[in-house]
Amino acid sequence: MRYLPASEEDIRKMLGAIGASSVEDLLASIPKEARLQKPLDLPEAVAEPVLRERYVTRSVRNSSPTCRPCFLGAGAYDHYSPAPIDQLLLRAEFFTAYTPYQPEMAQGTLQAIFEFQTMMADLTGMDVSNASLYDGASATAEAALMAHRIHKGKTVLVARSVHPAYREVLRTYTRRLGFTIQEVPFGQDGRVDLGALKAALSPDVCLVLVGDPNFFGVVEDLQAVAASLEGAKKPLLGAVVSEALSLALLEPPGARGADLVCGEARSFGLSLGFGGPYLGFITTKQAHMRQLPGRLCGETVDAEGRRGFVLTLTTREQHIRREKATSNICTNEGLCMLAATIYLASMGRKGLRDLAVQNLSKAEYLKGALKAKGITPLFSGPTFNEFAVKLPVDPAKANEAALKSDLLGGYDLSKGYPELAGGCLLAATERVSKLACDRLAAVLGGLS
Amino acid sequence: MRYLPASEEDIRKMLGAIGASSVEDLLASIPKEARLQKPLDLPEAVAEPVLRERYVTRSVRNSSPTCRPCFLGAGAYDHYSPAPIDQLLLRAEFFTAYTPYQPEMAQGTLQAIFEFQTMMADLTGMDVSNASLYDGASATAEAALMAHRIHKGKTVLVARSVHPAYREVLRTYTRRLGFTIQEVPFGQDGRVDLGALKAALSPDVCLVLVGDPNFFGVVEDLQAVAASLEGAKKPLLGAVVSEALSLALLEPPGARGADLVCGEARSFGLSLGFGGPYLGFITTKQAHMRQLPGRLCGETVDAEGRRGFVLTLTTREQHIRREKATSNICTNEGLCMLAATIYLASMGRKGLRDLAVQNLSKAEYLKGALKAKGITPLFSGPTFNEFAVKLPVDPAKANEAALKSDLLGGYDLSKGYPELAGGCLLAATERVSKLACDRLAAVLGGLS
Amino acid sequence: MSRIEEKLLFEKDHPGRVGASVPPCDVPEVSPEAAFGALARKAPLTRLPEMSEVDVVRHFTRLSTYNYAVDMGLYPLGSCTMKYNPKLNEEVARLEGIARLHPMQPESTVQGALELMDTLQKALCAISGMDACSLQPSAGAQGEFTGVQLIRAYLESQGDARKIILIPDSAHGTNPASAHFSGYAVEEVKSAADGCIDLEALKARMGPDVAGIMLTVPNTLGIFEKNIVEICKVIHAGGGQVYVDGANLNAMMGLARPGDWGADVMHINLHKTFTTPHGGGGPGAGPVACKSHLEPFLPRPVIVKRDGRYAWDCDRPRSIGKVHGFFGNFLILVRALCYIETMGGEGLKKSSELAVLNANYIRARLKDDLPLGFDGPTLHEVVFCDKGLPNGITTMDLAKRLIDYGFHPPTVYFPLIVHGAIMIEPTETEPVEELDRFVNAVKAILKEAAEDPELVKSAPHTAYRRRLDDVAAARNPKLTYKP
Amino acid sequence: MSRIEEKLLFEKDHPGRVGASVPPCDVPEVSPEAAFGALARKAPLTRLPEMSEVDVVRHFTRLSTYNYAVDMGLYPLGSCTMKYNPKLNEEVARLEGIARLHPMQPESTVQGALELMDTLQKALCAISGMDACSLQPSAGAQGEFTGVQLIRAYLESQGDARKIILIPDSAHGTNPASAHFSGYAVEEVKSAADGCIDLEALKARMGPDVAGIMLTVPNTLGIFEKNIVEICKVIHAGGGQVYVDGANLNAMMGLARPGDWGADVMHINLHKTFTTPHGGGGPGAGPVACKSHLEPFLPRPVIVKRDGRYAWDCDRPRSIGKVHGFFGNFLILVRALCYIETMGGEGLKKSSELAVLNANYIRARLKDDLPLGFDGPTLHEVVFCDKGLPNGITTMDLAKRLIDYGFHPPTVYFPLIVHGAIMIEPTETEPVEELDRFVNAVKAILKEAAEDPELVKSAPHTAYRRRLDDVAAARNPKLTYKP
Ligand SMILES: Cc1ncc(COP(=O)(O)O)c(C=O)c1O
Ligand SMILES: Cc1ncc(COP(=O)(O)O)c(C=O)c1O
Repeated sequence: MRYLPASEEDIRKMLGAIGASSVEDLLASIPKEARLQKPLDLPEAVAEPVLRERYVTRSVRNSSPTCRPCFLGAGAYDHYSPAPIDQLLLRAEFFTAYTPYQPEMAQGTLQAIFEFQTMMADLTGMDVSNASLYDGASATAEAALMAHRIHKGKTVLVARSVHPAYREVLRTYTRRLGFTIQEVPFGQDGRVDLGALKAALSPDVCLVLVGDPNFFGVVEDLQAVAASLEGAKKPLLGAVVSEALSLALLEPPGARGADLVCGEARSFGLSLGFGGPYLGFITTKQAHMRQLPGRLCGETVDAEGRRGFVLTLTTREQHIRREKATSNICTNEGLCMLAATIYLASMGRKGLRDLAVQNLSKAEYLKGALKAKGITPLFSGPTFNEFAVKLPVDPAKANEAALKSDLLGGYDLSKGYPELAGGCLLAATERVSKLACDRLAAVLGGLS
Repeated sequence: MRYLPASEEDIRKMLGAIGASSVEDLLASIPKEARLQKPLDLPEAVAEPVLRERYVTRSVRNSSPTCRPCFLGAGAYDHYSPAPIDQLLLRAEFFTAYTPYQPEMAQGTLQAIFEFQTMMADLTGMDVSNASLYDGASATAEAALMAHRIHKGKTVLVARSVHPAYREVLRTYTRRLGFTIQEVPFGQDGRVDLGALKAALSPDVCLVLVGDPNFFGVVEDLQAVAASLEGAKKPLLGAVVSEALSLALLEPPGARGADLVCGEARSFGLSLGFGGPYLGFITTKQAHMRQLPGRLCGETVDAEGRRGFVLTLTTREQHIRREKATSNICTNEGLCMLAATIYLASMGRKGLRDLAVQNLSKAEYLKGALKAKGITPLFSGPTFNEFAVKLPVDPAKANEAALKSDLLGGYDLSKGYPELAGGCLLAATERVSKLACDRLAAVLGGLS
Repeated sequence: MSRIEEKLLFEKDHPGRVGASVPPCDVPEVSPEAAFGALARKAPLTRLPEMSEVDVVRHFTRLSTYNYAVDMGLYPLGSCTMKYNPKLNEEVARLEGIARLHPMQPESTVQGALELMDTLQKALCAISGMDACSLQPSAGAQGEFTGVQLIRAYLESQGDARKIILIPDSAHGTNPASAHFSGYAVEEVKSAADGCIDLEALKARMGPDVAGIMLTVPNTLGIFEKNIVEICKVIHAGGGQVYVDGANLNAMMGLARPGDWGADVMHINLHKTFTTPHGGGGPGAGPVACKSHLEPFLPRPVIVKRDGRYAWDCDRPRSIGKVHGFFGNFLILVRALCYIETMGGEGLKKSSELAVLNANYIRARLKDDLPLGFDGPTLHEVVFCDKGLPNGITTMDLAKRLIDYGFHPPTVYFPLIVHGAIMIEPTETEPVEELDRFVNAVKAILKEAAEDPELVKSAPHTAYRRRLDDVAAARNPKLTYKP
Repeated sequence: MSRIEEKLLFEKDHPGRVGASVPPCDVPEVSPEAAFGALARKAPLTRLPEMSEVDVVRHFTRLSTYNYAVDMGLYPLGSCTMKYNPKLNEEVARLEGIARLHPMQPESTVQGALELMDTLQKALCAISGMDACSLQPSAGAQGEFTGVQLIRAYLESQGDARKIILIPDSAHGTNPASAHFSGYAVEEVKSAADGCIDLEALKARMGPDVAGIMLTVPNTLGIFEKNIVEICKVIHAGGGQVYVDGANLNAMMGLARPGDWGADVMHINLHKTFTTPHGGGGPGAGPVACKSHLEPFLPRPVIVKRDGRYAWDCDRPRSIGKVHGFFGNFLILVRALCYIETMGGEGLKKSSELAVLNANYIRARLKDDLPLGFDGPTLHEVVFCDKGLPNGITTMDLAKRLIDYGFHPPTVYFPLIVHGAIMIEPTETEPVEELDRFVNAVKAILKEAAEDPELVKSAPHTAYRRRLDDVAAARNPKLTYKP
């Protein structure tokens, strides 16, 4: 077996050095009653050439957005990942290393983390960032736990317009911890209903979570939300970003009253990957640094006084603080973080902005094309690269029709929002052409 | 433009340092009448995401053996390349370096060449190997030039059963040099006709070239060929190997009377690549070492006495000897050589033999399956993984039928051998299944 | 040809350079000001550098040369199972129809992906002896959290609101943290002198307040929990549930299965046992496998097969809910399945046997040089302690000096119950020569420690950086670049 | 963390290990003895090592760390155009329907590949100002050979059997070698004091025995052949043909075209001007472009379009024949086209302008430190000489010391007409900071040469190996491993 270097001869020699007569001897500490007495119920080993063909077969049984323009967003946006990224990720020095526990032989990884933290803090208008969390959903949940540590309250107000899956993970993470998760409805404009929000406030509210843009693609007026929170025992305001590219065009949440930003940075150079691995993150103000979950990289010097980087503030973490840690996370999304760092360095401030403008423009074009066919937005608030519309037929049916025209249609809003039956969420990134938008408008406009 | 780092500001500063007022100034040495006065007639720059899609489109307009079992050989055999090879080739340290002119910073490349030379010499039963030539065809031509330098004669006898393209390149390379290239016919067994060979011998014959296996897949009796060459001014015997995998199962040409082996080692880990880049080589006996074309790597020591490697015997080469060099080659097939080295190290002596046995077995199975349908071999000589048959219909027609059944049929022998009209060359490697062989036999057996 | 000192991206920011190409826009351009009014960005993006593609490629290529990695040699981090990451996995995970699927595509367009996930779930059940599996957790810790949630949901569904989880003192920090975030109080169980759990003490402690136990088997000393079957019985008899931390599954594939012992739920680290790359810290995947009584509570959605077609079932009223935004780290799952299919059942068993052999070989070759943390027989890893290191040399010094010898150091100072722990897990993918090279390096360092202690204390000497000052970093944290 | 000393494969041979998997055989096994009788292999394969996959991966990963490469920094090998190799090219060259085509597949199944080749041919014609193109030659030298063959075939078809090719003394060694292997006698043309050809001398020499001239433009000094148009006229008037060695095309894309000057044929190094990777020595591609009078002689087959479909035309009775077993280095051609399509015409022009700017920047910054080989204005490269190096320091010493500063040295001792030539071609893909870093290194070394010459003479000090003994290697050649 090509992954197992030990030859029969090696095994014999090693057993000799150990003083054992067989490998079975070495397993004697496993009590008989705990031993498996039969072979594993798994197929036989498959040779490499045959197995590769099997995956090609599996692959062609799927249909990727390469062949079909993709109007699906809903937390996963079809962006292009420049070619250098994957080839750099595959450098064995990055790819087959682990968490930089020994900083002297992991400065490559550490410097990249430091760069990532710096860029994410800058993009979100915050002071500090962690080195990644699993994904946008768990980052949102971790933000709640973090806010509780800071504020002590146990109620979280979450806008109903936050990504449904994020809200669900938030509930899973907090359900057994005595938290109250209360949803705040949205208005006609798709934005959080400020009246309802104010009404829901209490001294126990540690965090208010608002999507930015929210699940409907609508950009919230964070400043107004922040203003409505003023008062004693003011909760933290958390902006949930599931389309990180929007950060290029929006005044950063940190400058609009948010105390923390949590979310998903997959748009920065990662493939759609059927949902994972993605790239969760939290950024926040300096004051809350020590309550951040996840790894942090900090600058220091070596014995010769040269700049270097280490994992720092590790007393927040489970391996030191155990049950009192700020999170249980250990393995994070290191390589995804590296991809995002390479992506952001490649795009630069101008490239990222140009790309974001293009996303905005495509979505506005699609909006217009649909309007011309009588299909209008569900909400009046401004949107970035995604928006909700009301379809004349069941969105599932509409998607079938789109698929027949080789288009991946939108997200059926009734799945998360029964009150929005007939609503459909459509995203338009730089990868859908004008022609594809026109084709989609024709398909959807022709239904009834 | 992402490949051009100079910003407008850089350009201004650099011009300042140079003391020029514009880039145009720097071009002043190109006389006006030599300057191009209009834009290049080329399409505009294409953005990366768009261009990648264009290549996907080009790619799907072809149909690769991934989806269609391939019975085509004719000098290019469909073998599997284990996954580590390409990922190691892509290591920038190998991929983006050049010829190891500065050995102290190219020991990686040099050690690999030394390993390649050693393995090729071993496989062919020779003492020395060069570090690659362009491909099997040009290696065959270079072998003729080399034999002439050794023997002084100017006539080359080449078996008509040597790959037609190799023979053509041989002619191209020697046509203007006063060589006589004379073909030696094949017999009923597909082997070189020894009587005709003996009849063609003369003191001017510097080289006899025999395919091993030859273009019809037939294994020659090199020893008998060698025996027939005995006598005064004995020519060199060169074995032309276009399916290097056969070396694993055949007594090496060096042990069967050959003085040199030239050919193609693409089967060792390179992709089919629509014909290139491939991997030419020549191996020979120690005595002829200084007449080898191409780069050679030799062992030496560094200033501290440690083993190291350098390009050596460079006085054979064009950059030193100019028109008196053993060849004009400069850039060779370095990365292909590295792929072959990794491949051979991965397969090992047992793996390579097992694979070769499997190739032999598949081809013999296909022979049997065709015989059962009344399709018989053209020649009686033993074959490795390829053999010629007589088809009941025009092979081009037969291939169309095969294609309809999603099979890539064989090579129409009438293309190179008008005398073999109706003949078809079929290869069977480890990548065609028994089922595919049966399907091909059914298709071909069903024609008339 | 020393390593090139590469500055930070922000120090390389070079306005006017472009590192990627944005396609021309084929629709009318909309300005952010027009779209967003006052919400449009005014703040400059100070820290997004402008660089050309070659600048970017060189930056990260140079950074990479400061790292050590499995592809360069032994990386014996105990508890991390730093196996070789097969290259085939990388090829298949990059196929267009695998890498580029949108998670919300219609089921009809992702049948290959769903079949793949279903096949992996079944394989993990076969390996663990469990009945059902969820692929959602993104790593081991999230798997633990998910598993403990299953226990809690199950117990609560039985009307049983126990509040305590028992965890041995040798456990990894994620265990108490995961139990804590599930709302449980953690009670530490002291290890006995043989490194195992004291069965009698456990029996005495088990009671109606205990929801269950989290056990790592073999434990973090590499010792198989000798009374595991009995322990399961004791916990079950007391009304609790047994969680197994599968981080050390590499010791026992095909040899022993938690499901057979009576364990109720476990997580499996695909980035350890199943060769998916560690990626400088992740991403991994931590699927959870459980017995059928816990299945109704698994994260939703789950894969079902209806009329020969795969589908997502979201209608899972007793589910603990989602733990991932979508379905888990799919591209990691692909790699793990590719590995399992490469190995087959026999191959996996052989892997575990050889992992045990390799660890015991190191143990045998070093046991006269370094004292063991605990004496008993060990499986896939071995833990030494710092007792007897001469001249004030610490475990950390030894670790840093190993860097000079071209090795990644072992895990150090964990498990906490071993003084100055040196925890070595070679894995089965290490050839014996590499183990010998490592053993000889340790022996050479111990000699240096006796004869030239300063050399060891001031290590590393040949890395890109000398020893880095953690204390200064934590005292005055600089987490982002400031010029 | 110094570099790990990796042995030779043969020293790592470990019988019983397996590094690749051969699928099980689904047909009856045939033994070689049964098939081949006495011809079956009896000799053992002594030098095919048995290693596991991890052994192989580590072996070559470790070897790679001994190399320097473009992705790590400036690689200013003059005449080699060591540009950045775009990563996109690598992605597209690996698409299944591009990388895995059999060269003999029916034309109907390779339309995409043929379209691609046709598009590249047209692009190269546009860039060179020529009428036709063959993609067969595998590298520059084979392109030269092909081009000279075209000239010879053409002249012979006119009944004109001239025997001499003129080649300047500054030419690359491949030029005389290629002319020689085309059966021509080579006559060297001395360069004038300005580095160019002496037009009057050429006029005097041109005669009915001269088949043509091979010129590199700009020449290997980086100097544009100022009388090129006149030279073409002189040669043509004398009945000869003009060959242009396109190795230096990177100086003039979109700026000047050999076809416009009157040149008849040229080769183009795709691995130089068109960014295909150098791969540690190759593979490259050296397409030949020519005027229409030479087209009938191009290597066969040629691509034609019939009824909207691409096809191979083999019926080319006047062709010089094939120079490649199939159609050329297709996967290199793919990369080159991808680059051309990325850049567009304007982008290519800009590239050449910046290549010239970069070279002139280095020239300006070093001209007070190192004397120029020739004084005239230069384009994309600059050649210094060793005059005035202090304390017996040679060009080679300077080169080796640059290694310690983290650079690949320039081309040295070529062109032959410059004493101790130091030939620097930075290319346009180098950022100015990298040029500055290089210039500063050269200045620092010159200072060392004056103050501490031994340091320079004994360089390199920090590479994987100290200076290697070429002489010993050649005196007693060891070309294969012997234990
Ligand atoms: C014993 C043990 N349990 C749990 C974990 C946590 O796994 P992960 O890092 O995948 O979250 C680890 C990680 O090192 C471990 O060693
Ligand atoms: C001026 C010149 N001509 C020709 C060649 C030969 O090209 P190739 O190495 O591609 O055969 C070179 C290669 O360095 C060169 O510099």
